Amino acid sequence: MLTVSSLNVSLAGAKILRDVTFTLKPGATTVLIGRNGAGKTTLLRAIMGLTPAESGSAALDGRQLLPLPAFARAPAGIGYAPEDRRLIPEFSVEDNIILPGQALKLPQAEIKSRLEKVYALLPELHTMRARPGNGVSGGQGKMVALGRALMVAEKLLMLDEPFQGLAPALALDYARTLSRLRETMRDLTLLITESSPNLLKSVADETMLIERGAVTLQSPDAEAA
Amino acid sequence: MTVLLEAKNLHITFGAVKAANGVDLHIDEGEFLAIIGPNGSGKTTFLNLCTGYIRPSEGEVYLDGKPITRLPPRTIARKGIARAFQIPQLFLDQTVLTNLMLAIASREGLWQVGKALGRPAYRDEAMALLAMFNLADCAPTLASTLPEGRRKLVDIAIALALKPRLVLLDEPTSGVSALERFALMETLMGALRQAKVSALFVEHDMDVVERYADRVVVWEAGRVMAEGKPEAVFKDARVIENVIGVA
Amino acid sequence: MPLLPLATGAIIALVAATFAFPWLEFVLTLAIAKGLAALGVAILLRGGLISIGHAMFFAIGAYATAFAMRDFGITDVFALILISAIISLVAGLLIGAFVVRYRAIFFAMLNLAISMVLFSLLSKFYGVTGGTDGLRVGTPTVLGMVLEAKGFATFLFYAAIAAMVLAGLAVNAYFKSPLGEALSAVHTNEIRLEYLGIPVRGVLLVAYGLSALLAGIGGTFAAMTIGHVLPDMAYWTDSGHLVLVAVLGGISGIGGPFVGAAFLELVHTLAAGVTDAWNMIVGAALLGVIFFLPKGLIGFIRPTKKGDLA
Amino acid sequence: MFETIVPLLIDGLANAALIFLVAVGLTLVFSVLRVLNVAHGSFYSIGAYAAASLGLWVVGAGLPGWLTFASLPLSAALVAVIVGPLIERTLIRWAYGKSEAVQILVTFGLFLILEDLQRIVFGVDSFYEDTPVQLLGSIEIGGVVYLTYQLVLILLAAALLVGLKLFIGHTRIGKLIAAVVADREISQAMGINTNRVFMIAFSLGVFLAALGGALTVPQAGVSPGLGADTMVLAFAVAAIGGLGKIEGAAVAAVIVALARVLAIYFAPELDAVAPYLVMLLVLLVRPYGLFGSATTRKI
Amino acid sequence: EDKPAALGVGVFSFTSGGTAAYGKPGRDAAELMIERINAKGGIGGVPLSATYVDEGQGTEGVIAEYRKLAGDAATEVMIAALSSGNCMALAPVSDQMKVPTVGWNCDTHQLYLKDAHPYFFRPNGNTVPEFVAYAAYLIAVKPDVKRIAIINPDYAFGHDAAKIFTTAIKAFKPDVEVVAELFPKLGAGTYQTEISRLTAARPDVIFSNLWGGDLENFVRQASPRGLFRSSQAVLALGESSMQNVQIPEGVIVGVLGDGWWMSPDAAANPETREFAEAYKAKYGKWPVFPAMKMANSFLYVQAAYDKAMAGNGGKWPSRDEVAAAMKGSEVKTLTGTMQTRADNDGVVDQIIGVTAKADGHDGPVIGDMVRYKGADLMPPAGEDPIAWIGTLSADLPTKLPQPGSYK
Ligand SMILES: Nc1ncnc2c1ncn2[C@@H]1O[C@H](COP(=O)(O)OP(=O)(O)OP(=O)(O)O)[C@@H](O)[C@H]1O
Ligand SMILES: Nc1ncnc2c1ncn2[C@@H]1O[C@H](COP(=O)(O)OP(=O)(O)OP(=O)(O)O)[C@@H](O)[C@H]1O
Ligand SMILES: [Mg+2]
Ligand SMILES: [Mg+2]
Repeated sequence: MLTVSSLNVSLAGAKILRDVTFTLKPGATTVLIGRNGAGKTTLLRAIMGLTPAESGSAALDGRQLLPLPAFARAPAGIGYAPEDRRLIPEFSVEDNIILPGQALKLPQAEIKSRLEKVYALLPELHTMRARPGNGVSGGQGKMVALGRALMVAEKLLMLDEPFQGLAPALALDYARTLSRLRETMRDLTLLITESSPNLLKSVADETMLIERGAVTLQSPDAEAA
Repeated sequence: MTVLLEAKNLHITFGAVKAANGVDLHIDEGEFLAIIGPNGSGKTTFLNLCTGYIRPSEGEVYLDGKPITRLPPRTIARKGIARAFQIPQLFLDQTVLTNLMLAIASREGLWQVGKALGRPAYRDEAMALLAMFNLADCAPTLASTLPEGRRKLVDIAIALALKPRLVLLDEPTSGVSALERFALMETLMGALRQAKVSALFVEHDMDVVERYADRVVVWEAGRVMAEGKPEAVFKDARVIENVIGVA
Repeated sequence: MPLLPLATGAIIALVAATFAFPWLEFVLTLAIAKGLAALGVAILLRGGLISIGHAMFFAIGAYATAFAMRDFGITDVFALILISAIISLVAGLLIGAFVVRYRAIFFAMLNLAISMVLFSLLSKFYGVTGGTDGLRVGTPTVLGMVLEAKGFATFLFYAAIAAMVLAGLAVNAYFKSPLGEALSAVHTNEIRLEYLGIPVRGVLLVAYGLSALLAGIGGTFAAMTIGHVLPDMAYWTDSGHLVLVAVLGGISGIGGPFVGAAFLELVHTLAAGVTDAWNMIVGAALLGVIFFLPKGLIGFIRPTKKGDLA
Repeated sequence: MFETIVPLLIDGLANAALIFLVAVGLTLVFSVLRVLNVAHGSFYSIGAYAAASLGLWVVGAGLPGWLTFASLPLSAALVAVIVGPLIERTLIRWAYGKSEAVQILVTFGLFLILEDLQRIVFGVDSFYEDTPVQLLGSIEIGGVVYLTYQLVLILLAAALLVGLKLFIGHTRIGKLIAAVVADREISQAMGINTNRVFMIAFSLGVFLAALGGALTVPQAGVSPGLGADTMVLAFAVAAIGGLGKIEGAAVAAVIVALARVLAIYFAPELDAVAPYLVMLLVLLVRPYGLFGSATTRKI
Repeated sequence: EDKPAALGVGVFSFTSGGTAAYGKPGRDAAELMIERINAKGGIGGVPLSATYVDEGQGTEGVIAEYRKLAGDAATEVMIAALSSGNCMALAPVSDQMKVPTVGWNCDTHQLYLKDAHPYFFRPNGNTVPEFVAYAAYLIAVKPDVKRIAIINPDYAFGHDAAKIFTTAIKAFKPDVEVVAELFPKLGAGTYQTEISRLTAARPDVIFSNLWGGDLENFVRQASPRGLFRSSQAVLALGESSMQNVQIPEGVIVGVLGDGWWMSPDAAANPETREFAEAYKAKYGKWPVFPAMKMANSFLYVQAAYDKAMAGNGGKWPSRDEVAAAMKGSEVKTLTGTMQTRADNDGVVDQIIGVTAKADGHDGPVIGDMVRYKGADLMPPAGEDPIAWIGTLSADLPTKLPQPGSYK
């Protein structure tokens, strides 16, 4: 399970995260709510090692993450879908999805079976698997990013504003997908940032509020807005 | 009501995808037109076609009845069509203030030798706009350091700074937190109404659409699937199934 | 603004130095000439464009002077400067019209290619250009006065300083103008510029023409100081040195390129007496500056501003 | 007619082989690191010096002559292993993601330093070690005597081209490299050790450059100032082929080489200009080079 | 004036770049000469102290260096430069700064063509006699020559030589045709294509004034491809590379002047022998002709000072007095005499021969030598040289001394 304690991040001299401290229940889905600029993305990036932390620590199952290089997150079983999708434009959708698998030198068979899982979970990906990464729309991209994260997410899955830009129908699909995901992978821990919480009611076990870089824990039924 | 912008039978395909497949659409003077539709149905592509970023393989776009289909974006912009983007387009290593002042200056054309961009007239107008979206505190920061949501606002402010006749807004509220969404729309729409600017906005938040759109156009696979007043359209079964979804 | 006293101080220092060491007069005139060209390069760097070919305009200005003297018997220094300025400006606009369609590495490469074409032609057409031996440039007259060589050198030194000041003021105003700001904007988001109704290529063409003009004027001064023009003036390593000079000094302001040029010329002359490995010294200095003084040498005396590298 | 066509083609291809070897390294490094390495030419000449020295040592030590063949790739490998990681870790890595200006300047500074270093280490005399050429002897084709070595080079370059294509296009490493090329940050997040990828790619580039230099030694020797000229030529070829495009570099090398050979045969005064004229013409028609393509920004 | 502590000399040569292979011997010779002169008490009791300038840094830097040195009163005389380009550039500067300057190697005939340079002296002769001499020698040994091919470096020196050589050949034998004329750029490195081109042209004679590293590369690449077997080669600067690269026997080579340290006259001069031995001991090679040219230039300077001091009653001469002493001087050198004309251009003999082996000497030598009187091949001052060559009579080669006559 993920434990973050007194994490501080500054960017360009400005303090972005202040003593962020929380623990994610294993197998639970935690939603991180906050207005724009609150620090959601920065928090996830810091955990991923993409933004350097000033002080503090983040540990997954007791294993310290911050000292590790960024590329050591995936092998540790952390899947990450950034808010701005970040697909490899010239790779096909499928190649995008299996990329982490290849990076981790997973055996072909393993990659294959995980890919099947992903397609089972997100059928629409299967239909556009041959399209180039820059050939999918904003919303479709979100789906691909989720699939790619699932490739390696054995312990922790972090989604940055997954619903942003999703058409309501698709957003509902997506929410359902997440619930299904939790059926299939019970011990997977989810951390989802969101600026519009209403869609997440269905999936959230825990809600955290982040304001100007400070996190406050909330009870499941807390009213975010 | 006079027709401002009109698209006739637009077609464009990307590889296998028909991103525009016979689009017919018009927007009247002073109208607020909302476009909704599934992801990948071609909404952004339509905006690209209207602004000359890409050219249709077939069909025409008319402004005031004159074709603008093959004009470059800058010429169309000069004709009074401004755009805010789904992915904000800012001058990342300049300050937010400069971003806006450039937009303002561009109205008078840049070929003004010896005059500074930072002259009071421009500065004041820019600050006023920023204040409107309560971004005043961001004025001196570099655009690159803004969070997603704020970038979105600045992008919209830039579009308004051009004093257009028509703004095209690509998902103005996406990435803007629910907590701020309506506040944003209030200020935005208020400003547009007051300046008598027509608006076409792509939106996924049905509450927003319901509250601010005079008319809704529903996109599906590169063409208009349904059209009408929000309350009417939202009752359409196909729309509910494909776009709004059932919880 | 606080820069004014700094600038005047620097100029006074320049003049004083030449009284202490007369031979500096030559070196510094040359430094200013290079500085003008480097300033041109710095303008393009504003727009995120790096040209590894700008020595070509330096050479164009220089050869224009040489030809004007040899083939058209024009000897007046001001006439020569004017002619070279016009020719390099025209050349800049012509070549610019072609290269502003390109960005990043391709822009760099294309400038490189064109400058190398010029270099090869200058070295090849022995009959016209004197081949790799180059052409001699006599001592021009000043408003009809025939100065003897030493006197003219001194005159040229002060003329160069005047040119430097004028260029500095002009470019400064340009950077502050909407056009100048738009140039920096090209760097980060052309699409947005287009959607503001601004013709990106137009913005770049102005910048390119201006930079060519400055480089050309630098070339004339160099030609008249050295008394000789050579194809090497257009060789790619010289273009590299121009960029080097700009960044060495700092591209955020107008002072940088001149500081950089002075530094380079001094290192060159001082090192050359002691060792042949002056290139190594310059190279090391460059790396040092890039790593430890992202604002360039000028950063010693000036607070950071946007547009600084890295 | 025939008696000019044949030498024309052979000379063209022989030239192309050498040009390709330099350009492909440059283009490869660029495609991965997105850094235009101005010091590339220096690695070329360092490779040449290394090969010459090693060859001379082999001969001097009275070892069998055929060993000099081995000494060519070996010296290139040595240079790559020693210089590659060192420079990548210290200078190049620092320049990643910086503006083109900074990158070009960092490598330009490196270039200046390396040029003088070579002069200090190897002096100003030209080195020469042509045992391989002697061992292979010469053959007469169409009335012109050629070094068998020249023909061997052609085959070698061809083999290298195929090898590289397979490596990049069809191996796991190749895929990872492609991913890193497209988006460093996300590649890390997906578990790719980008630093390793960079170092491999850069060292491979150094190796190719050094190999090019090493292979010229037997037929051309090496003297000071080789680096600078080689550099521009590599630039031109890489740009013509489309930066980062290996097959592009190959085609471009052939075009440029033929252009030069034609010039030497029919219009000697155009010899030096030829590569750049070709470059201008090509880029006029295809702004991103023969095999290059613009990346459209999604908005 | 009273004597300074030291006589400052600016010495310019190529010590970097491919050209250094030729320029370094010049510099080495300068150092050795200074040692030797200072060992004998310097010039008029004043020791020489040299500042060396690398011409490899490009003409611009060279001029800067020259101005800097000239601006410093301690530097009283310059020995500059190796390259014709630099001499052309420095001559006007010398007029300006009024420093007596000795062009120790550069030999373009254009130097004094347009304007006079009162302070610039070039006592080692110019391109016209040098390459007319080769034409004469070639006709003498190969009267039936029909097809000639030329491969010269792509700058003034190469182009001038080509024009002079062909004009002279045609004057001597009008039916000669030039079947190929190539000008690879300086430091080209590889010449494989050029070699194919030359072979394909099937010339009787291949003339080249490539030099330094270029010459060495050309020879190394051409020999295995049989170029020197199929055609008679003329390598004008061959002697300067004979010790670095194996030039096949029978190739026509020379020293652009009389600077062949083993020539009969030179051998007869004990000083030359000493110098050569000392040079070999110090640098491991025998002094090639650029070394001799440099050495001779120092003797030229020394002579000028002696003459000047003799003229003004032993007082230390001013720069002007030294320049005046150089005017029209005739100086005995290690290898012959340097005759300075009124226009400050020099007249020296031309030694040409073919590569050969000599027992008792380690390394190649020049055989079948001829020594042409400089004056016989030198166009009169003020006359257009090329036109003058055109007027040479076809039987001149037969009137001149014959190959092998110089023993
Ligand atoms: N590179 C940077 N340099 C300086 N400040 C930065 C940088 N990136 C982000 N910031 C600042 O950090 C704060 C948090 O940004 P972050 O992107 O984490 O917010 P967020 O909660 O993800 O907002 P949004 O919901 O809009 O994505 C913002 O105030 C932003 O200005
Ligand atoms: N440059 C492009 N190259 C290839 N395919 C493209 C390109 N741009 C758009 N497409 C395709 O065209 C279709 C429409 O894309 P568009 O961005 O217009 O969708 P959208 O309606 O804006 O979706 P969203 O609401 O998610 O933004 C998508 O399927 C997308 O894959
Ligand atoms: Mg965010
Ligand atoms: Mg869209």
